Amino acid sequence: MMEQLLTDSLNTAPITGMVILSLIVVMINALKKEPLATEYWVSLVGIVINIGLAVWVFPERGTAFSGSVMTGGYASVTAIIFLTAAALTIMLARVYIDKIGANFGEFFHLILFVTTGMMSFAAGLDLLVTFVGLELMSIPLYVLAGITRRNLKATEAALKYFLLGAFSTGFFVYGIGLIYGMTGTTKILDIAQNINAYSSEPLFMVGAGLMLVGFAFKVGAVPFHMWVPDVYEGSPTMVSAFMSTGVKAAAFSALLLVFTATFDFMHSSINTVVAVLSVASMVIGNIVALSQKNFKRMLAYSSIAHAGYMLIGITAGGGVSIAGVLFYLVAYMLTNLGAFGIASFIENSDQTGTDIDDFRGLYQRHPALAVILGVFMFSLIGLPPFAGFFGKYYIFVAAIENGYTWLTIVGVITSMISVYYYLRVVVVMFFQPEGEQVQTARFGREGAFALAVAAAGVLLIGVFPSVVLDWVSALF
Amino acid sequence: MSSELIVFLILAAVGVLSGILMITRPNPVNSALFLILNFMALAGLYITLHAQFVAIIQILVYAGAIMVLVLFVIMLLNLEDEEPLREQMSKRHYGSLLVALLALVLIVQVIGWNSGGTLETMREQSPHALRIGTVEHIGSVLFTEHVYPFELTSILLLAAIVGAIVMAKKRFP
Amino acid sequence: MDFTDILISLIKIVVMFGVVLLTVAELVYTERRISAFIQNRLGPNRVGWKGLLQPYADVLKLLLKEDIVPTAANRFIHTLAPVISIAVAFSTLAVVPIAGETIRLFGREVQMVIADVNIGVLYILALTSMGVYGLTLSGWSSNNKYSLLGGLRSSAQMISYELAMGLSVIGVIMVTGSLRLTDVVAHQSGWMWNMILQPVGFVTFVVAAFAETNRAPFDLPEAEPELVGGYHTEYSSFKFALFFLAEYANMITASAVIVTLYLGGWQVPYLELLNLPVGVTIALQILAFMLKVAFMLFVFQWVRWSVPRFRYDQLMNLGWKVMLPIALANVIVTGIVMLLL
Amino acid sequence: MVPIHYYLILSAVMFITGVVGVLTRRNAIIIFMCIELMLNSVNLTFVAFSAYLGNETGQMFVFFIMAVAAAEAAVGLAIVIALFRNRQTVNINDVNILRW
Repeated sequence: MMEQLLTDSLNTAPITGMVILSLIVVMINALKKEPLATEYWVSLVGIVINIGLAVWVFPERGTAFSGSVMTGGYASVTAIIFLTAAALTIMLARVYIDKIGANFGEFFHLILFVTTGMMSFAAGLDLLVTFVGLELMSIPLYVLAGITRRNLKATEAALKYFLLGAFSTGFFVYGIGLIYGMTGTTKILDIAQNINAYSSEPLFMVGAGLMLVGFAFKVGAVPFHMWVPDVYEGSPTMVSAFMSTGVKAAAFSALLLVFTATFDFMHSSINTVVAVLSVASMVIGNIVALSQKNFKRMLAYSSIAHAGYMLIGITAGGGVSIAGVLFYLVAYMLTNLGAFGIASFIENSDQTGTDIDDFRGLYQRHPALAVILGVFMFSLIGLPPFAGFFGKYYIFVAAIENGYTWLTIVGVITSMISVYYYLRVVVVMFFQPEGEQVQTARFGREGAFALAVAAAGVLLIGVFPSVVLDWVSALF
Repeated sequence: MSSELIVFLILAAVGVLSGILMITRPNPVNSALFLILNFMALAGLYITLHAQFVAIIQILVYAGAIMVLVLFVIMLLNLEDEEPLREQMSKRHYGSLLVALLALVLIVQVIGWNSGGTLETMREQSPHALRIGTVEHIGSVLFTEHVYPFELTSILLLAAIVGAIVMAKKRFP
Repeated sequence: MDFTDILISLIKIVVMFGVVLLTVAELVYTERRISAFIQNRLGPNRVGWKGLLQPYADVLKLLLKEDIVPTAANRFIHTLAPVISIAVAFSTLAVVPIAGETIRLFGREVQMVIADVNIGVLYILALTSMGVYGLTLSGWSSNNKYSLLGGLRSSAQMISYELAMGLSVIGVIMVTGSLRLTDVVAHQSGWMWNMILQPVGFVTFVVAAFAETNRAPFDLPEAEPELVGGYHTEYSSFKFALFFLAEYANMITASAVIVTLYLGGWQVPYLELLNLPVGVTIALQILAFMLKVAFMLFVFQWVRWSVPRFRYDQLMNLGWKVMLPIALANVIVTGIVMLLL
Repeated sequence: MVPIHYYLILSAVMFITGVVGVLTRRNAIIIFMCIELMLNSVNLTFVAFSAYLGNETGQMFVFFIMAVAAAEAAVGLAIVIALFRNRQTVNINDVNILRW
């Protein structure tokens, strides 16, 4: 019994490690008076160690804790994605949280808790674990969204995110309830074995649909997207960055695990629903983004659109598109963290100054930042040789192979629309004169390093896409 | 009608009525009280399903802790009545009501007239129902088969404590 | 469940009610006499022999007063609140066993407990957590700022101390291995009272019980120097009498629960060695139970008139920073000791 | 015996009551209570299935939902208090700096 527990804990080492790390950081914060440096360094080093652990347990493919969690393989890959996002977030946020007055240890605790939740969410083979992981991811995020408590926008964003998030949780668990009732189990693998028998049950399909609502809410797909712009705009910028990359990655990883990899809803009605969600997200996200004046809000609509692209991969199904979606997640994570990071550098201390007009003349003031942001914008459009191009490419290829050519066409057309608003940022940065109120970017050494890592990642993945693709394709 | 059915119908009526009253009362405290009544009715329903441990925990956690917290906050903020629902009804509200009614009809149809499916095999409670509701059985399963989500929940509660303090503490840097 | 069962349950309930009501009356009397003794006064000594009938005179006076409901009050909740308080106070006693042997009544073996449920400990905790509503709602419905403050204080206080209370009880459950109160008492035969096995848990439980019954030094919800009368400022006549009754009934309930969980309940050490007839055994057990409860009641009154009231922040600090960690540590230590033994 | 359909329909009715409440009410705390009602109706579904299937996983799930609801209550009410300190209101119609 004890040996079994120990083996299982070792096989799920990244998650166990994150739990221990978050407890250590909470204790450090509780035991000492003045905040900052220690928590930051302990969190960062701990996350890096956990990335190492995730690589270490990669070969241990299987399940642990009586089939509740997945170990190794897919779980390791997703864990590395989330941990990288967390590490880059806290590095980019080092100076930022000081600027906006959220510089207390709890910021790091909450980021660590969220990361733990993401990893469990994406590795849960029992819907029970999926659910608890989802909540462990969401609840600290509600707080992070409003961590600058005296800022009106931030508290409003927190309230909206909380109310709508809890609302969607209700649908999610109701779906699980109906699935449990029809199958008598919550273990995903057991359900997957008899999936053909179950999918003729109307209540089972209703349950799956309700779960899909919960997932669609978390990834921010239309028509469950209404929280995304408000929350991304209102929350502290680096929190929005973490939401748009980490949370989206976690939700998509779990969606892949539950729906594509195991339930295999190919050619079922659920698939049509996902396709509709995907088209709606691409169209509405890209078109509304055209008229946005605020950079964060624009990125919010862009993230809705990108959720649409990734949903194409979910619709197509099969190993190729899973690899494509994972690739897309890595590319999008690096790009978007960088873009939000630059916005956080030039932001004012009262969390204003992220309008697109505030980027005017950035090239004159900080040429390096402007060039890097340009790289990110091109990657978001999906131009070669940047990472975003291959993300879209693999997903579109997988869709065409599975007979979803029309989805690909919609995807390409909406990508063309998106060129306008991404390029507008580039034009404003490079060709428009500075405004009267010049904001100096503040980022510090860690921020510069993290930004360099993100930019280098975007370029390297763009030039050598096969490295990442081989890595994720090895899973299937 | 069997006595079980009568008990069920009474509890169900209390549950539904208190739910409807909960969402229509303008005063938040009245709403909270009807919600507590609803929780009591649910606890009764759990007893009819032989889930005694769930029933008592329902009262202990929901009625005894969560709702006290909600009432505490309502009183602390000294919230006033919302304007009556009738006066603030807009098209959007009627729309949502319509959608909800439609969903209800759909669900009732799926559940009620879905003959031949798995549901048809569930005419009666399982003979195991009495055994699985006890504290002993639930405890042993919780700490063996479901130990992982259990430990994860403890982290979740810690995160919630940290989060609540961050948001609500008065003097904070 | 036939008619005889119902009849037996009814008899038990009626007897319990009668005993508790009588005890409450005399409890008020002893409280006043003890306070007088501690403060070097005489106390009530005119109505009846040594003033024993004083509480009845008081009740009569209360009932003859006018029942006032403030105009701005929420009439329904204002009436409901004292009813909740009293109902909770009485129904907790339903699971407390008062003797170990069974007696024959109408041809059945009757246990000396109203309802021997297998989750008795949880039942007590659940009802305790319900008790807070009486106070909170009375405070809110009176539409009076002092009442509201009293109600707010009571809800915060009772939630805070419920945690310590529940965690202390877990120690007892771990030692006993059952949630059934008859098992808890049966397990404490001889001198193996839980007070000796669980000394830390006993202390935290008693302190939490003081807070849960809103008795001094934790009587902040009705602290008269600051809040006029706290949550029952706007109550008069019969409703006030109900609150009064509920407070003392709560004391009796708390004492009975403490005795059951920690002081061996009806256990009289080594009674079984004497081979007494069943009737005498039962009588002795009930007597032992009542004496233990009476002792606890005396402790309640003794503390009230000896220890000054806490300040509100002290109360919260005590609850969260002292009681909760101690109770948690108690659970862990109990677990480790049980693992090693 | 009561067939399981009755329990399921009851829980669906209560769930939709909660949904309607969330969509129509404007007081943040009442919306939160409506969400609690939704979660509770889900609990009823789980317990009913658990009893009729003779399988304990459903009741297990209920405990986790309760723990999650408690955590949500703590965090949510803290957020409401923080908002109230800034705006002196919890009416979500008045909370409109960001477009809703």
